[in-house]
Amino acid sequence: MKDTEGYVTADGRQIGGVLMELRNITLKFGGVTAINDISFDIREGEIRAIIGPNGAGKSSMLNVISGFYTPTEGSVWYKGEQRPKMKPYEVARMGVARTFQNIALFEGMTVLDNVMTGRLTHMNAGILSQAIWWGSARDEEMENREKVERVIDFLEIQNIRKTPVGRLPYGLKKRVELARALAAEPSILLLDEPMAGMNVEEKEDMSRFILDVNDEFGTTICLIEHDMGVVMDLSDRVVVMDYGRKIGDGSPDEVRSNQDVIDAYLGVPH
Amino acid sequence: QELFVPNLAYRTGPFAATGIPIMNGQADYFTMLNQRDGGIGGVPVNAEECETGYSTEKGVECYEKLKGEALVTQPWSTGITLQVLPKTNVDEIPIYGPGYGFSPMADGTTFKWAYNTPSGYWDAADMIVQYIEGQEGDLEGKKFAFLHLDHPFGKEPLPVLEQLAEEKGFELVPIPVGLNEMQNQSAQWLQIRRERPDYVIMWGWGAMNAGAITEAVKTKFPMENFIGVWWAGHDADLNLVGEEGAGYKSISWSFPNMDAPVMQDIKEYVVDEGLSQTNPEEMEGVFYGRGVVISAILGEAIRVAQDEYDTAEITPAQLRWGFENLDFSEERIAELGLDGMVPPFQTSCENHTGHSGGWMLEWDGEQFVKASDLLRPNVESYSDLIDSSAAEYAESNAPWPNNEECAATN
Amino acid sequence: MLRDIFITPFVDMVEAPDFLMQVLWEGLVSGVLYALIALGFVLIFRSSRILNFAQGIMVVFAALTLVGLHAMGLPAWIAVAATLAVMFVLAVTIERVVLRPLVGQPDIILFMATIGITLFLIGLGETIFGGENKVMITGELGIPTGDTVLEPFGGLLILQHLDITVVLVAVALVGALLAFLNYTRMGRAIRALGDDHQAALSVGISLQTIWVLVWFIAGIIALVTGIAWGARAGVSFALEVIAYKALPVLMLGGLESITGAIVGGLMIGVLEKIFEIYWGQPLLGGNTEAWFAFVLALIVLLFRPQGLFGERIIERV
Amino acid sequence: MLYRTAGQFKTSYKADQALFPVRQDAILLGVILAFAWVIFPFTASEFAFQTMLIPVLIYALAALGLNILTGYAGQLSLGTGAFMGVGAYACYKMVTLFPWMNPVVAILLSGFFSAGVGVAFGIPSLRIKGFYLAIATLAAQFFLTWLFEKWAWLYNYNASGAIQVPNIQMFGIYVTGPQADSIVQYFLVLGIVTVMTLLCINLTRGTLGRTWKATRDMDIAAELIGINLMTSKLTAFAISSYVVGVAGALYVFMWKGAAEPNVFYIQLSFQVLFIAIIGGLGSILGNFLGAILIVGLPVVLNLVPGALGIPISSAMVEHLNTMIIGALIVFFLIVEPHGLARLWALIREKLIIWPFPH
Amino acid sequence: MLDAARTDEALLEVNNVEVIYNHVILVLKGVSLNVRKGGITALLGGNGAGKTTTLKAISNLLHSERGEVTKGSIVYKGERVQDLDPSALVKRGVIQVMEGRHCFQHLTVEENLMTGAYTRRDGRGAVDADLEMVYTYFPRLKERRRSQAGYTSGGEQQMTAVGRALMSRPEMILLDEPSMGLAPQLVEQIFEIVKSINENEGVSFLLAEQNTNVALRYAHQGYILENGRIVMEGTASELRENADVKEFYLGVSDEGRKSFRDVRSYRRRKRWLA
Ligand SMILES: Nc1ncnc2c1ncn2[C@@H]1O[C@H](COP(=O)(O)OP(=O)(O)OP(=O)(O)O)[C@@H](O)[C@H]1O
Ligand SMILES: Nc1ncnc2c1ncn2[C@@H]1O[C@H](COP(=O)(O)OP(=O)(O)OP(=O)(O)O)[C@@H](O)[C@H]1O
Ligand SMILES: [Mg+2]
Ligand SMILES: [Mg+2]
Repeated sequence: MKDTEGYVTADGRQIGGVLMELRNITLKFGGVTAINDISFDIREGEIRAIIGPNGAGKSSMLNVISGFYTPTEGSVWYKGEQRPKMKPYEVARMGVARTFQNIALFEGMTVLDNVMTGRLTHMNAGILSQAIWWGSARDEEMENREKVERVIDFLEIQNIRKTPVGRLPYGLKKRVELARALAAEPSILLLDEPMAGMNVEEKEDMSRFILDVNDEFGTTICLIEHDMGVVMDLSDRVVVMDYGRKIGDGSPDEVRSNQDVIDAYLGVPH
Repeated sequence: QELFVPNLAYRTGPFAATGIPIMNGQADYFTMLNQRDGGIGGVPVNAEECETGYSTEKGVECYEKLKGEALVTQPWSTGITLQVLPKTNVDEIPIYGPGYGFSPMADGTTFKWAYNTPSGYWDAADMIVQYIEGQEGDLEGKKFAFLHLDHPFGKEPLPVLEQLAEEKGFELVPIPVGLNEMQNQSAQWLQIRRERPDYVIMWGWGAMNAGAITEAVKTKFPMENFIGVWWAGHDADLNLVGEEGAGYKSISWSFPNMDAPVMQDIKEYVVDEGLSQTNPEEMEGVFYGRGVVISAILGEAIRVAQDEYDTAEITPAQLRWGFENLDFSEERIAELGLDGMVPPFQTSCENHTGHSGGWMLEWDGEQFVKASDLLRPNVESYSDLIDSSAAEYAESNAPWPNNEECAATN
Repeated sequence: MLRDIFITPFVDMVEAPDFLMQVLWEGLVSGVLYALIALGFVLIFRSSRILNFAQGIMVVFAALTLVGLHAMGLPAWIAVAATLAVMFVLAVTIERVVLRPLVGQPDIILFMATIGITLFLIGLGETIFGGENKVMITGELGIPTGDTVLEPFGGLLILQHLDITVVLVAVALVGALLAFLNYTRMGRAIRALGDDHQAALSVGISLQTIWVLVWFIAGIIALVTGIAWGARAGVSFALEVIAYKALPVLMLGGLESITGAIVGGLMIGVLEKIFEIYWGQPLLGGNTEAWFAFVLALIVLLFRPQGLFGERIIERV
Repeated sequence: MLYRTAGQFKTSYKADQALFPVRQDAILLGVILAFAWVIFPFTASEFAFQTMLIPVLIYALAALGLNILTGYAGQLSLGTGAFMGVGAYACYKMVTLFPWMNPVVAILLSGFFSAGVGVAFGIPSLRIKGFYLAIATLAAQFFLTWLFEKWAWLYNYNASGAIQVPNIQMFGIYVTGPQADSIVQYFLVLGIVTVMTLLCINLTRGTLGRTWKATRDMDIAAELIGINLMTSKLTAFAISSYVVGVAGALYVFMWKGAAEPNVFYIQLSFQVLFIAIIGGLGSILGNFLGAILIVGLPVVLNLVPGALGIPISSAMVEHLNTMIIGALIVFFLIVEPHGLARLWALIREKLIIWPFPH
Repeated sequence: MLDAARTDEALLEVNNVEVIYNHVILVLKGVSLNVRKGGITALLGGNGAGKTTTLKAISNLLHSERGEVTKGSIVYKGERVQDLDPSALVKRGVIQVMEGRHCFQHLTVEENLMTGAYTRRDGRGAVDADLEMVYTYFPRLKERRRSQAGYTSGGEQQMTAVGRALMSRPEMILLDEPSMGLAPQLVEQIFEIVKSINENEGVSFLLAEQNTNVALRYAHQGYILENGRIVMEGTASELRENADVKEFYLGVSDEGRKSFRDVRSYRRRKRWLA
């Protein structure tokens, strides 16, 4: 279904055209081949999942998308044109935000500051004006603070606004990380195991956030997750990787019934 | 009531090795005076020390702390001297920097409050060259390596040496030693070996001397052609190499003479009384003796001032006059019991150094012995230099008060 | 000008090969001496990511203790043993009083703490031993003095027996350390510790034992270094500045690597001498040794950010 | 109940981002400023000015500069001393080349030279990290001080080989050189330090500050969320070196009055690093607390035996001092590795919840 | 048959322990629990409940995080252990697998596993045997044995961490979130491994888990921890049946498991908080 006008999901959401496309990506580290000639696309407004056994190359794939790894072969296409070799921060400024598998928050800063960093790509007041805390810098600060506060409310972390993230428990850190990514108002959001280390209750919250983000802001989401329940319920389409190869791609149901996938990953059919 | 002459001592830090014997000598002399004749003019001397560890900041701290009561400032490090020097005109306390500090201080007209009696670095440079000339006759085409600490102190004599090189036609090769390389001078001595100089003149300080002397021995440089300034004439440094150092020379305006009455008195009244921190070996050394001489000069200045203003408790300003009217004649030296320990000299309003001259000391393997008669610097040859750099200093520190009364006398 | 830079120096080298050899030898020796100090740093850094600035003062302290004890009448070798005992006590105290409470703190904090230790030891040392310059008991320890004079190319090459000994000792020391780190259980534990205190604790590696051990070994190295340097220029607190010389050596070789320390030491020792003699003194007014090592290390790091033999810095997300 | 923050509600983000959201902090600061501007100057003795007030302020400023680089942007620097030197020499050249130049202006301008040098030596930080980066700054340290020795033009070829601060007037009052009064210099220093501190506070709490902290805490993540590490690090180097340079100029012009190259040796760098770390990396207040401890304390300690009339040689006092300072550094690191500032913060937290233990 | 393996004597007793971080943050407000010899005890609870803290309190890893046990006692085999240093505890057979895959980045996977055997004195042979055992449990590790742990995937690091603990042949393992970041069948696998070790070698487990589902299937005892307090305890089966546990931890309510798509944003308060 490589048409440009997209498709309609089971629950009737209209999915747009191809937003990002990965063509024949291969990624090698010395001997290891982390990704082996993989192609797939991500569409406007859809929730795309990547699953696969440990060490399959999922995180590496996200790193390729966000420009942290440059693929040994293959190309990344964004909004219809091929993306030149970019530094990660340039990619981020093009509207790609992400969270990390091993939480990568700025431990020394408060939750608020962490989320504010998400907005740095939108802030550009001059040093002087910042130094005297007047004019553009100050207004900018206020606007962005308001935007951030909206995200904070949205993720229900108001009460820890001023706590240094170093002190937060794992689960909350994950949420703060999501907040930071959302604050950037990305056009595509990459989530690496957002629900690892959470109990059902928290997973439910997290799912709710992801869904809301998706349909309130229409943000395209690409997530990696090991909890099949979550993946199957949330995602519109799923890519399955194993040993760096793509062994399946399609709607949850298609994937669920794909024999290779069952053997390599799911084990007992869910 | 007492005469308060504090000393900005440095018994700690990288230069402590040279500091300690001098400080002991200085302290013991005054203790001796207090013990023997109850001080000077009947008033006991308080020679309290304020430790600087040779650091400028501590030095200034001490200066500020003491300047209230102090009769004199003995800054000891060039750095401290340079910082305190401009303040003296305001605070009106004489600076006493025997044989160190800033050579142009000789010009009393400009440096009203500063004294570097009995001899300055430029004198030293001149005397060393004189001595060599005495040995070699003509210096034309000779080559001298000038091994010096890479630091204002080390560069001090350069102007005079360069001037002399001009006149006498010898070649001067300056070789700097970094403050952090003092321990390991192989590079410098390799250069010396390459340059093959006839003589090595050393402006060394602290750990640098030991380093240089050991390297000289290693590289088999003829010791008798190796001459240091007076701060490079410390027995302990030579003890490192002992016999192998025999022949090494150091110019000096002081000489340790254990037979001199003053030393006897110190032994009797201080050391034997257990009032001293020194030890017999150290006492026989050059630096201890020099400490004694330094205090003796200071004491004399006080006495002169007391006589002039006939009051026992003098003021800094009066002491200044005392410094300015020192007369270390042979007789006076004998009276003070300093026989053979310091050359005769005189200070005056415009001559704050005295240019006493000095002896070339030589290490004979166990100790330093006099290797020459009294050498006298011919100051005329660089008096212009003194005036010009003094003037330059005054000018860069304008407004700078000159000492008018002396300007009048000459 | 260009001529002085690109041609004259090499002409000089060729014209006086014996002198060049002397330069190389001197460079080699100082290189080894630098390496000795660096070794102390490496070991401790490996086990705890602490850049132990106190190594410099430990050298002075060890040397002074040795000389002091001997002056008190102990026979040379007994004095050595006693000094080692002192260094052990020092190691234990430091571990107990300083390191243990600071487990898991940021590198810079621990670095800072070692500077605190340095100050403390300076004060303590000066109180106990006083500031005078002491003579190292080279003869009593039976360290050969004197020299051998060779005449290569009809020139002159002086080899100090002392220097030769130092080189040999250093080589032996390095060999021993390498063996210790790579072929013992302790060795692995030490590396593990450096990576992750918490995890190391959780698998039952005892910081206490290992830290005392490495600090003690560092103490031994300090003593050797102290004897070597002391024999050259006497023992005084001025010796403490040599710690700075170790830093570029470390960075050049790689903070975790024994091999790096020795290779880095030699490189710096030799190159800085050559540069000083053939370029520094003629063209730059001399004393370039003050900075050459650092600039050299900097240039190398630009190409290998972890130093020549250092562990690759792992960057993952 | 001193520190009752409850009941102080913020109704706007503006209010929340005001310099001192908590009233008590503002009051406390007011008191401190009153002391600094009014009480001290009119009660302090010459000794106090020269050995405590002025140096503490200057060192605090230097530490502040370093803290921006090391504490906020996480780039370890051991070259502070040399950068201070650059500031000092630049200032010296300016006032001697252009005698008409207003000294304060000169001091502020001299910062730009050190900023330039700082950036130059900061470039390696794009590749080199952690302790390895220290080498870059060490190279700066040793190369620059060597240059101060060798490049006679810097000290106008004068015989002493050191720089001497000339007497310069401002509005008919001597502000530098031996003729200047300590109190005048104190007020000048205080003024400059106050303003600089204010600017730095703003920078560190704003966009730039966040960029730096992000770079410090996790540079990879920072880059992945859109921070350009190069600009982040280089601005840190530039601004830090600027502040340090100004501090250096003050150090010589408003305090020492003369300086040989070796006052800018690495010992100075460490001195400043002490202050920054003991005070607390990543804190502004810390620099002042640290300076008081590291600069002020030894002076006091020196006075103690005399004051108590303990018969103890000044050399011994010095030894003990060194030991005590060393021990104190370790002690404070153990009590609170994040420095005096954090210690204060903790006390504050306790005050807030006081009288309840948690 | 499970009950045959375990006795009712308590191997580890934690008596109303209180933990404070940085002198101000009170995290554990009197936690008491005990682990039966040869039993598998699950410690459940939401984020920030204090599971990790509890485990660290037991294995004495707190003080390097500036946290301290201010009240209560921890008794292992009748011996008060809270003042021992961690290594001493490991020697007594208690080892912790830390949350969030703390591997030795620069050591290879195999070296990492070997450090696990650091405190063992029973000879190379035995150790190698166990190494093989670990590899049979986690084939993936065997493939990556030569690569530096820092460069392995999240899951691979998790496996390394667990494997490392097994290498020390402990009597009791504190597992902090073993299933985190593991693929589904691996999760099952890990718990199978836990189970077999528990049965075959009689090793007791205290595991902090978010994945209540699996945890309660394998555990014998269970404790539920919520912001620093034990709010519920009992045998696994009891807990599985509890309505609240069902709703909040198992995600199944009376009308069976509901899809994550239609979770209600409003939910009734937990009874024990009421
Ligand atoms: N920088 C690197 N250097 C060397 N090997 C790497 C690097 N990054 C990843 N790998 C290898 O590539 C493979 C894929 O790693 P990746 O992190 O993408 O796995 P994953 O799919 O995220 O697994 P998990 O679900 O456990 O996180 C792994 O075997 C890993 O060891
Ligand atoms: N080093 C620390 N300093 C201050 N507070 C801390 C620290 N570590 C943890 N905390 C606090 O202790 C509480 C419990 O943390 P802990 O990690 O034990 O929870 P947890 O049950 O393990 O959560 P998770 O399941 O997310 O790991 C959290 O609220 C956290 O804020
Ligand atoms: Mg992954
Ligand atoms: Mg946890």
